[in-house]
Amino acid sequence: MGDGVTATQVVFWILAVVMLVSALGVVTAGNIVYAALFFIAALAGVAGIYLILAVEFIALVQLLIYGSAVVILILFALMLTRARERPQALFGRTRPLGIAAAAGLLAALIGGIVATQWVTPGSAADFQPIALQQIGDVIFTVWIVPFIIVGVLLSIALDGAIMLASPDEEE
Amino acid sequence: MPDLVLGQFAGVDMPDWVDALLRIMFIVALMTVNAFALIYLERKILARFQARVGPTRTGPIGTLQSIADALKLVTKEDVRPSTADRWAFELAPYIAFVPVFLIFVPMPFTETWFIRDLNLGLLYVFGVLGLNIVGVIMAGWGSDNKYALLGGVRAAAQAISYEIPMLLIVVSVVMVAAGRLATDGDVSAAVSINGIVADQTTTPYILLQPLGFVIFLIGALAELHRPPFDMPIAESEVVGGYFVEYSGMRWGMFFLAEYTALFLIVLLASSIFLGGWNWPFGADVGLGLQIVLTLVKTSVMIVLVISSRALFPRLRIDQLMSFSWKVLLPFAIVQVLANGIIMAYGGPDWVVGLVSFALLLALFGLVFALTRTRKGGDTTRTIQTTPARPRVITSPEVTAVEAGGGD
Amino acid sequence: MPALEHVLVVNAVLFAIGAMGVLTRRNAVLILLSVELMLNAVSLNMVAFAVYGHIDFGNITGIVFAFFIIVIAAAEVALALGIVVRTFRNRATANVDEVNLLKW
Amino acid sequence: MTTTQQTFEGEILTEPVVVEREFETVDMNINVGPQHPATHGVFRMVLTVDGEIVKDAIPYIGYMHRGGEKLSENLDYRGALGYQDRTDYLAAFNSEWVYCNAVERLAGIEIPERAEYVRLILSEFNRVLSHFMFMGAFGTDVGYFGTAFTWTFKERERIQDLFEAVCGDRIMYNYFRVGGLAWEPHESFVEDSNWVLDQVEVGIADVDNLMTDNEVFVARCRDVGVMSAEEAISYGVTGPMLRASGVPFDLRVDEPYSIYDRFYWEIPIGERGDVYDRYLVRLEEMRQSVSIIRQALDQMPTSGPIVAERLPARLRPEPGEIYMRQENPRGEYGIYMVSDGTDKPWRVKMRSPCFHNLSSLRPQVVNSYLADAVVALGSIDIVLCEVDR
Repeated sequence: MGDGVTATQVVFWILAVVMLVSALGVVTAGNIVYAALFFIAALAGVAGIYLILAVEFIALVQLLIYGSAVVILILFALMLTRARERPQALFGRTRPLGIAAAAGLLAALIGGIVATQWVTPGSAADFQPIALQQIGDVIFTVWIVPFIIVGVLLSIALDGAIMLASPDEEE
Repeated sequence: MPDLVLGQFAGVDMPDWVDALLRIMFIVALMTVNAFALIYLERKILARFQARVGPTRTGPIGTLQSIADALKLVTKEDVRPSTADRWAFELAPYIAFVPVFLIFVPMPFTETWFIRDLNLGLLYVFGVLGLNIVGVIMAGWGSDNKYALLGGVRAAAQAISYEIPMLLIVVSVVMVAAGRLATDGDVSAAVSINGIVADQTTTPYILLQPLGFVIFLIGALAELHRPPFDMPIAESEVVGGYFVEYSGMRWGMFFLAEYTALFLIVLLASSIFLGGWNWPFGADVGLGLQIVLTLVKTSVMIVLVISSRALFPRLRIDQLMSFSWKVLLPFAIVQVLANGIIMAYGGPDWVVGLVSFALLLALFGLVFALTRTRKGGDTTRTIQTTPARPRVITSPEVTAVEAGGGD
Repeated sequence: MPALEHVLVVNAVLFAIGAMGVLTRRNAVLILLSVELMLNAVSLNMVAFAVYGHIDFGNITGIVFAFFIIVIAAAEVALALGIVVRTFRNRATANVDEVNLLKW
Repeated sequence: MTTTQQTFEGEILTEPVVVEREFETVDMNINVGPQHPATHGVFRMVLTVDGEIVKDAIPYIGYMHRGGEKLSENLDYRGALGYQDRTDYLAAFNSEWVYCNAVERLAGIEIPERAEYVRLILSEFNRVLSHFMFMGAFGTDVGYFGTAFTWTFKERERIQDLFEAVCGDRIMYNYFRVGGLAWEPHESFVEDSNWVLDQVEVGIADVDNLMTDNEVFVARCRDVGVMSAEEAISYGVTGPMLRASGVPFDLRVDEPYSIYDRFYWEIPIGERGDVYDRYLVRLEEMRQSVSIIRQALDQMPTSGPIVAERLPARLRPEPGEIYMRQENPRGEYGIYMVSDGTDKPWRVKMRSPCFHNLSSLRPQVVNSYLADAVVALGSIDIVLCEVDR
């Protein structure tokens, strides 16, 4: 992609900042719908980073599956928030504690990342996009059993969701 | 004419960024012209159906009507309801519009004309199109209008329901393409739209997947909010749906998105089912005829979609949902399974086509049977008549009362 | 290509933000969103390792992992929302700290 | 958690509407009208919806109230005729006719036969016109994007052209007079009528082909707004709605007025009393009206007076009262009139069919889908000027 190393990095950082700001929006927004909308922006940012990493397949699956899932989420948020006239308190009492814990976690993670001596990957010239066919080969040979299990899990989850959400007959 | 190689827009060498800019301008120009043309076409076609003549005053036989409309929209005041949610309301048109704009990228107009030939073109189209609905929900929720909210919720439910059968059908098409390409070509082209089109030199996939074509068309009608699936914008129920509070250019953005999506989804359908730029009898027809073929196939389907607006009333939201989940989805799943089984056992193409056709007949039969039972009998006319029985009875007579009776 | 460390740092921040959401929010839907953020950070990490590891080791398991995570996340959303709706019906609240009885 | 819905005053329900509030999605109040595209005029109803399900509907009327009854009482017997055009403006001839008949019976005026025929022909034409209007508006309610509307308006236009040729006006005709007609219909009245009838028959077939067998149309109309015969009678519903519920009640037959006993036609009756039956009944009624008009055109005397002789300059009927009712396109249109011997009626009361038909809206709408509510309202075929008077 052209003379792209630095350009790609610039785009990466822009996407990262957008994504992180949106993620912050998700956890701090005072309105469930706003949080869901921010979440979509965060998702799009993640998908963009997938694209930077040249895994288009995962990026598109991310948009396709998460996109629909989040739309449903928004619908539920609408249903649940409209149920009340009074504004809801969206934060628990343990908010400062939670923020502190999250900050500690972040410090620990970044410390770990910085402290680790990463194996330097090959040069960018060696980099090859991963084709869909490769992913398919791996999924359907090495990971076929987990794949089937995921399929069964999905069916069960679907049934469970229908059962949970369906109205009771006798109530 | 955009070419595949970056930095060579229309065959002329240039820096990458100029090339990218030119491609974007190409999309914008195409989109605008397309929207103008489609609006005019829709008005004229509907007028024909409805015993009218349509626009006649602006320009020769009204051809400049869309431009006049656009001018009006641009100069119109942009009103935002005072109780509307500011950000959601103002951003919604763009969020609804940008995904549609992005779908242009992998669309093949001829063998070598497209913005970019994406390897995962089909997946890309659906992945991006799904985001369109976010803008619609934002508009519905942000307008702080009950009609808009209902319209937005309806649109979301509808889009999600009809995306699934459509995606399954796309999967079945990709399966067919991969099966065919595995013998004489590169399998990885099976998810690329241009790869699929290139494979249809002699056999348009509508012959191999007739059920797929029908389900895709129905799903497209639903995605595009076209009758009989236009509940989100139902005039007589929710007044106009999610964009009821919009005016001026923001409203225009929704319409631009709608007509662009109409063109693109139909172009997609004609690419993966009707063979896109291919002449169906295998001859290589050259660049000029290829674009004519693409546009002719697309136009025929556009007329089909537009005419549905004149000929069908609107379904109810629960009927729409149950049609998607109880009829289309099972049939799409069966189609995928059938393709898989046939291809796993090395069945030839014509078996795939035949099975799909049988499934299509089953679908029609089922729908026919369902609606007939609903009507309760084999005829819709359960009206009886009783012969009028002229009989003479005393007509109302004047009854005398005391003058000025009452108070 | 951005350096691996940079991707990892961004992911760590995303993960921490998600954790913060889980710990501070009380609405079940919002907690679900935060969990999804954390899942995203994890799958992004997997993909990053796979992409960089692929150059040297030729192993793309991480991408498969990310794929599985996304698919399961969809199921999780459906199921979690089912539970939220159920709770909402019985308790008329979507706040997790108000659902504090083991029976009703 | 169940709460009994507050019923508004004067409401008589067979059973109280119980709203199940199991899942606490809040019921939205949706205001449909008076400027909503689906309300056919200035009708307003407040729908309480739970998602897409209508839980309650409260209709509001009166936006078009002009006091037509009181105005008529302050005018000469003849002068009030114009107000009749302005009640049911889609069937103005029929309404004029009821008023004229009422005054004539009250004053004991016999009108010449030719005038009777012209009145009957024009009124039946007006019935066809009104039902065409229904088909168009109903098609729009069900979701045709204007096709039904333009197709039916094409036919309606032809009939209106005929009316214009006869009386010079297209909507507010004011052509009937107490004692006959205002003037002789134009010379080619019979030929024109026959030509219009030919066109209209094609138009009816067109509408039939467009809508009746359309699967989506049937899916939308079948079993929506069902009303049993008992319910219909208890709500005072008349006209095509009543007949759609299976009651063969048609004032033209059951209480023959004018010269209806000279023709043969059939009364269409529905089986289920749903919206689709109402549509079918009206469609068939249009055909029957065409048949009646054809018979009348054949029988009509070619010449003769059109106004009764020796009409007094000012009508002063003997003190008395009369209730004259006739079958309008929408049902039983009645005029109750009390004379105190002066030249103004002491009391005029209009019994408008739409008002009574509209009262049956709520039970049809409650617990149905929002979209069905719109269709059910459309199937009543209200004219708000007539409801509010």
